[in-house]
Amino acid sequence: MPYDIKIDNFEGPLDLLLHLIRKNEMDICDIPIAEITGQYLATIDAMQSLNLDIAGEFLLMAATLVHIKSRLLLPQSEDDLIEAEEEDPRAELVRRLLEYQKYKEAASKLDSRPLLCRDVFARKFPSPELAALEEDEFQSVGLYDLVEALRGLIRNVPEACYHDVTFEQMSVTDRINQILSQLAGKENLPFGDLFTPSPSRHEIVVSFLAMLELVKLRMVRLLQNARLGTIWLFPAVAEEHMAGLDFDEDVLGYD
Amino acid sequence: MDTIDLKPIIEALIFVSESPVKAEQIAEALDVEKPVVVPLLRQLCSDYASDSRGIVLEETAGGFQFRTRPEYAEWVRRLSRNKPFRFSRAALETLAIIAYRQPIIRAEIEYLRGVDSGGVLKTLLDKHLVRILGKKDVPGRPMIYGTSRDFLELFGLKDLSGLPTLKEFNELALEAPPAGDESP
Amino acid sequence: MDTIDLKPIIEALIFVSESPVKAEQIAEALDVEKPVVVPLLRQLCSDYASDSRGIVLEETAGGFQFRTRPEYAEWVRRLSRNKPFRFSRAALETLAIIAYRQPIIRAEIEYLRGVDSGGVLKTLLDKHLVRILGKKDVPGRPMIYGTSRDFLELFGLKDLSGLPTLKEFNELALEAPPAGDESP
Repeated sequence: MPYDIKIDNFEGPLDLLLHLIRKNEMDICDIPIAEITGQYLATIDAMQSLNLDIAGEFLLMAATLVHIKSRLLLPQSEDDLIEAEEEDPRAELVRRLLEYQKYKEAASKLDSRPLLCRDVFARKFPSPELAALEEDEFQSVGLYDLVEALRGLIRNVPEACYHDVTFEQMSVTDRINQILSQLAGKENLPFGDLFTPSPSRHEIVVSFLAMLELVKLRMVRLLQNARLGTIWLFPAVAEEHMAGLDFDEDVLGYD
Repeated sequence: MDTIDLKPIIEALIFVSESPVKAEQIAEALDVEKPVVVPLLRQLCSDYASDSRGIVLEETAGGFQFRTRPEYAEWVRRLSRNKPFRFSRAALETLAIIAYRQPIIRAEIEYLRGVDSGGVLKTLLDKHLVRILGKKDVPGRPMIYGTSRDFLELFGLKDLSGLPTLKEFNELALEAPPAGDESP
Repeated sequence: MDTIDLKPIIEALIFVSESPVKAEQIAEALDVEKPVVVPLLRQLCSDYASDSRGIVLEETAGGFQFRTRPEYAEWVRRLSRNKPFRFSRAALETLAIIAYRQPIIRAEIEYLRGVDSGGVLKTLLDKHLVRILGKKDVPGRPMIYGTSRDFLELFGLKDLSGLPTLKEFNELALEAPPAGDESP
């Protein structure tokens, strides 16, 4: 092997580049591009031969390095010579490396602080004195909590499966019509039955919106006997009325 | 190890324990015999017994536990009463539904949550996070709810379009969580 | 009321609280002005600063909280049989970037780290260390992120100004990333 390569867990291409620069004691502002490109590509090869998953970002950086290298090798045209101000092809990369190095260092400084629950401990439980006063209360609230609360309402839907990358983009309107036909002739339907065995996130969200829309239009009633229990759909309109209805995008205001 | 150093460690151990700690447990954690620990516990008790302290070390239920001095119970209650409003799950859920589905009537909120939401709605109205937009033109003329200006202020939003969508979250969630993260 | 009596009450109030207590909250509970409380809080801090104590009174996340002395972490873990948690490097890097560059959008984080950061962001949001500040007024309306109060509390920071100074590795003028950076 031409290079002595130790495969660490690199956080990304910038992390790997910084590692190589440090190992070779290179000047970060004057990187020998040919040398670093060789080592970078060799490391990626080694990672691949170890069957490590190479993220796309690593390959993109490889392409960038090769591109910079080729630009440096090209003879400079007269125009370039006149325009001596032209930026070094490495400049952008150097800036990113310096910036990344700064935050990497800041991260390790943060990690060296006495962390709560790791190095220092506080009373993180209701004191007996106050136990009776605070029950069923939420820690703090932010926008994220709000969305999570909404997500919580659909969380009992089976976890989505992502193996199928090419899922069908279905519209809310399509879904409403599908749900109505699924409901036709039934007394009720569990929410979970609206889905294929391994639904995509998109399908879940669209179905949820469709369900809300049906509730808003008072065509369906949703009932649940316990929090996080099964949600049941009940047709709220007599069937003869439902059959004649057809929704289009304009009515609902969805794209 | 010098026994003089053990007292602050014992203090720390009792402080973080959720329930009263037995002398035996402390001895085991410190890898010493119980007779080493007991006199130190007595000393700690008397250190805290002074009137100038707000906390006492009490022997209760066979173990040791810090408690606030009983005389201060009223102050403790006053502090917890003055605490900023904290959301219950029910309140947060209801607020989320109203925020995302407004204008909305109570019956719709209750369909979605599957439980009676009158009480929570009242709390949210009292806290001025939710307001009445009007009455719906259907039999019974139910009230229509929406979020208020205070709601926007609380969440630091300029307007309702600043609310994150479920779609944006699902995009974040699509990524697998990073390996090896074990933070609390 | 004599101010001499207030110190132990303040001690009790801080002790009983689960999260850091602000001087304002204490003043309100005690029905006194904040300037009465502040010097007493300082005194309490120095009372606890002695080596012979296992607990310290720390100012963190804008309030005051009792914490065990860092030197005793190992003993506390032995008693509670807790394994020390470890942050993944991805989580730490992302947190550092958000802490120093907030308000920041995901694209900027990913430009700085050079890798997709959706999964880490989701984890940090789940752990309440990062919060959504709103949406940026640019096409696509991306969400803006910042650190939370829990972040300050976890890292024992009084406020964001307590963050360690960033070490500049070079005087090179750093240009803003293409995503349109507006951080301080």
